[in-house]
Amino acid sequence: MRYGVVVFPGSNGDHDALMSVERGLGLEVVPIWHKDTSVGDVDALLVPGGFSYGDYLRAGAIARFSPIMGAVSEFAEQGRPVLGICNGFQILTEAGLLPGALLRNANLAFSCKWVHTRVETDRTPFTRGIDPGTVLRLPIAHGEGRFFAEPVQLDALEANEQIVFRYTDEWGMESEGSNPNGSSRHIAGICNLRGNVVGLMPHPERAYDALIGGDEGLRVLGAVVGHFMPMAAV
Amino acid sequence: MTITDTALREVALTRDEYAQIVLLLDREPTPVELGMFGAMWSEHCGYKNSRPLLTLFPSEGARVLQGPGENAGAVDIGDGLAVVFKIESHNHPSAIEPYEGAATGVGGIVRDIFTMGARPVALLNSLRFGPLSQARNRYLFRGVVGGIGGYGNSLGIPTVAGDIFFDDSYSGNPLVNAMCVGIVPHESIMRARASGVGNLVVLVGADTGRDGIHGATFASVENPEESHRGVVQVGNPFLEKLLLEACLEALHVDGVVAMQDLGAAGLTSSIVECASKGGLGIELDVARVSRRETGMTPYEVMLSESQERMLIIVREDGLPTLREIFDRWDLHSDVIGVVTGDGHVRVMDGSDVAADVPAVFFTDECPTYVRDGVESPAVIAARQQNLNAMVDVAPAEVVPTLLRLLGSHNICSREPVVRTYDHTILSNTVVPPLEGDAAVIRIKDTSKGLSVKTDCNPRFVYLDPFLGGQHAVAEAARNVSCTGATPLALTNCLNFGSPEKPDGYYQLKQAVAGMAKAAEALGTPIVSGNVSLYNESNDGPILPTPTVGVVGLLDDVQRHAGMAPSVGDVLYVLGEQRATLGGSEYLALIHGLVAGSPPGIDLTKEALVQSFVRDSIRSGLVHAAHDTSEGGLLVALAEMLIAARAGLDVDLSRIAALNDGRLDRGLFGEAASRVLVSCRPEQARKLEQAADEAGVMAIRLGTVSGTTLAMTGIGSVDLSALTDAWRSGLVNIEG
Amino acid sequence: MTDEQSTRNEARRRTYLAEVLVSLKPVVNDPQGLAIRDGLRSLGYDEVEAVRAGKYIRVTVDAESPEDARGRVTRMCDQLLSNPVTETYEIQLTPLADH
Amino acid sequence: MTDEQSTRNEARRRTYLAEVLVSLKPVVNDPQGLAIRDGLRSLGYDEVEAVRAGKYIRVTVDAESPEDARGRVTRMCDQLLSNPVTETYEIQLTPLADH
Ligand SMILES: Nc1ncnc2c1ncn2[C@@H]1O[C@H](COP(=O)(O)OP(=O)(O)O)[C@@H](O)[C@H]1O
Ligand SMILES: [Mg+2]
Repeated sequence: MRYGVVVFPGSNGDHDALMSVERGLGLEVVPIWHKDTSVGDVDALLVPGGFSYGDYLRAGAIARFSPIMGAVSEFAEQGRPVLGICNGFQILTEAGLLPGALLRNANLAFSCKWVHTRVETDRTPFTRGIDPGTVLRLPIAHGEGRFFAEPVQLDALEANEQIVFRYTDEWGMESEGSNPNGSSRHIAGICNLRGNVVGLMPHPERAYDALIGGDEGLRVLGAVVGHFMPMAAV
Repeated sequence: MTITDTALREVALTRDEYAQIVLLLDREPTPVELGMFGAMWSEHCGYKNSRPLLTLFPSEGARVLQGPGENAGAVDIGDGLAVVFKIESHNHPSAIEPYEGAATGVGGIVRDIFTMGARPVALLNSLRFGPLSQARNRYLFRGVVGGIGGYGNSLGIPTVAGDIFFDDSYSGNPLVNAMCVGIVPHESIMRARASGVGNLVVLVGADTGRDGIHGATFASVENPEESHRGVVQVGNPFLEKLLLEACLEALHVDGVVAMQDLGAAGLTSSIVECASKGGLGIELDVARVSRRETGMTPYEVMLSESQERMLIIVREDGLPTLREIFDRWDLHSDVIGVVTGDGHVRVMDGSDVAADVPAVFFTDECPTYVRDGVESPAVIAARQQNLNAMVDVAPAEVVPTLLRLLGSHNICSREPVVRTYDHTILSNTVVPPLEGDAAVIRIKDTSKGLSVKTDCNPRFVYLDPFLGGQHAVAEAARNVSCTGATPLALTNCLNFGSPEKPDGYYQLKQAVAGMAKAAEALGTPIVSGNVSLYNESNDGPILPTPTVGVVGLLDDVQRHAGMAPSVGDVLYVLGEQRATLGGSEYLALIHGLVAGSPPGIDLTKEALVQSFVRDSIRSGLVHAAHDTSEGGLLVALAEMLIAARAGLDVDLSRIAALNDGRLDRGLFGEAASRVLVSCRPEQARKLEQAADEAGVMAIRLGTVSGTTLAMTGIGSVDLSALTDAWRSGLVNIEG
Repeated sequence: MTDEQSTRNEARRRTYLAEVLVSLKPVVNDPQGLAIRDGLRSLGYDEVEAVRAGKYIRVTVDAESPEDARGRVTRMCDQLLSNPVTETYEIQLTPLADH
Repeated sequence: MTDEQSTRNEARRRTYLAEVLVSLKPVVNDPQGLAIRDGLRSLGYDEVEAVRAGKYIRVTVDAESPEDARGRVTRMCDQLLSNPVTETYEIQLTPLADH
């Protein structure tokens, strides 16, 4: 299988995304330029982190209108796997491919540290094969990661099994102090109704090697391989 | 001569200097020329006071590929790669507008690195503020930290190390020094030397506005708040990111012969540097410069310090490819001029000549001043103060004193600052900030790693500039050695008060001499640097602060050390066992004194201890190391235990005995050449033997275990109390 | 369009300043507003009851009439300048110089 | 102050909404405004001539009179809400409910 990484002006997580897929997973991966109008021949899309268009106005607000976004939406509508990380998550919410919004962290400060996130569902291509309840240690690095949706919508997200990751402590508990940005209901990542589009604030693509602090991000990035397995088997 | 004093003050030139300009030109300068001379002959660009002193620095070495004189230094790290690095100040702009001042400081140093063709891989920052008890200092602190993070995070370059220090003298005159480290294959190193008559001069990046006009001169006068107040520069990290990517591509275009960023003194400085380094001339037309504002004069265009701009010199046949790259990144590329053979910098405004001056007049003819320095009697008196007369700390006071030191702003955890800096981006960070004495990053596609740190204890420099200069170099290098890396080379930023005052000049001269001596002794050439003088406010000059940045190399990045021992490890203190209270944090915090002679430093011993620590880390004997700096042995020990989340039973009587029986000196006194290390218990004998063979004194402190620090005959304290004290220092800096 | 018509249209064209005020919806937490409120109170402004922080965007547009200008800026707000999930907006229009 | 006086004063007290519009000074570089302008133009809004980005802060204060309210908010602006080095501000005042 082959990953595509969408590169916007101001993206800065593209390097890590490419490296983690290529070196961490040993999979093929290609960058996709924001001015292109086709995603080309790829099986999964990764929208990386960074400060697309400087994050001016609102994170992701300007990037969602890039020429490539039409193709990204189409890819998503076909039910194919799309993963938005950090700024990529913000872009996907701005584009309406994911519900809710990401607001300034509750403490108003950028925050870079390793956190724990609990996998809530294995129904998405990026959590396939990971037992719900599994705790992954991943870094965060953002200033606008407070997930917001109105209470009714949050209830719907829960009911529809759209919450994919929650911030917890290392034992998987949503304890006081384990929510790094004030997100509603500790939400770290969600998916669309269909489950093929996933967004999360933590950075699996920066956790692909024990030497740099951890490799548990590979489980998220690699889960999608299993997604294609049945096809490969046919 | 018709020139008025006001006109001269505007460009910060003296009447003598003006006379010299007239003599050189054999006529009066035009207004644009005068502005250009003012900028180029400022301390900031021309190094009028520091140039003669800087020749003292050793700048050569087997690995040095590029020493001072280019945008940054370059050092060979094997595998065909070079590390490119430099530190630079943005003190004056940060005093006016802390967020933007610090942000544009980061932007400027990053441009210096990619101008050399290197991809930036790490940022560091060295900060100095007045006490946070004052609202203005809190405002500056928050703004500066915000700006550093804001710009660096957005660019996607990890901020991995630095240092922060507080002292009254920085109230109203904070120091913001930013360092950037990049990596480049040898053959891609780019220089800022114009070549090829007829080649085109292309300006790329941001539009030019009236930002920061007179920034260079403004950095060279006292009390900037009251004198020149140019328009505050606002940085655009988004644009810089595009510029960075586009320039690193442009580098490979056949026909690109030079790159030069636009920093202080904007277009003026870039054009002059490129022309004079290449021994050629440049003719440019200001009318071709894209503007952000209407009605700008040639003077304003030539002196604008608008950020995120770059000058590229390219052969005509390379232009289309170059343009294609910048178009793809949505950046404009304006051909503004051409390289000429007459050695003149000629500024046209359409068909009018606004300036026409041989480039070397701006550079080689810049006057230099060698002054007489005299040490301040007050400093001599402070240094000579007899500290032996002081009452020793009572055993019962040791724990409360330790807790106070751990919570003091100069010692406490930098976590609240470091959290706001992205240190994980680029997926190279092996030892992140707070987890080691210096940061370690890996170099992808090799087995190697780099270790980086900035340091300077300004109190030592104040009390004894020659000794303090040596300490700055030794401490920075020691921190790097504590990760297992071999210090390769240095960069430095000389932050001082006015050199026109005899005691200020004395400090500068002596500190430079001390740094040179230590750099020589430790085999670490100084390959780049920056000078920031006139750091004075109404309350007087800052403490002299020659910040040193060190880059070290790990051949095998897997074999590195952090500062956290494991439970069960045996702790040792290595090297110098006699400490000094002079200039210590203990003396300042507990006794309110900045006095005494700073610790002596035996550079041979320093080199020995550092190499022993490195070797022991490489051989796997030592797996955690931490040098003892502000707060002395006990603070360093506590910091290691906090990192280990474990306690220790220790008998410190031998330490006290080695310090004439004084507890204060033994536990809180400071020393060079002293490092705490930990090793597995089964290797303890081996480490002791190795130390013995190397001639390094090693005192066994005990085994890491439990949750209290228990000191025989002194008392004990819970790890949680130590941790809380250390963690709380910079939390909740409000108002 | 004839030349005459185009001249007439041109004559009516003007530049307008649209001041766009973007606010967070009441249901959205506003830590920044709270921080400003606390900051003001700690400076002694006890009379401050509440603070909400939003964005102020000045857009200078070329349009045929005030209605045209408002229509255009409204579309800009819906499309880009505000996020309907979390924000509301208000537009204040002022005609500037004639063309 | 007698009780009666204090009651009279109380009676005059009101809550005011001060809408503070903070702008960057015209000569200060505004990367955010430039990015929004370019964003709008790339969406086809060629009629956009310029965009400047600023802050919109809604402060609800308790004051004795409109003048009193304006005076207080002006001081807040000078002290905290705006940065005199780079910004200017404007205050729009609306009386809210009586006390
Ligand atoms: N401004 C800063 N930015 C990033 N890291 C910092 C900064 N200041 C300190 N640090 C980090 O905090 C740790 C402790 O630094 P410091 O107190 O300077 O140590 P030492 O006293 O050993 O020199 C180091 O890892 C250092 O790199
Ligand atoms: Mg250290």
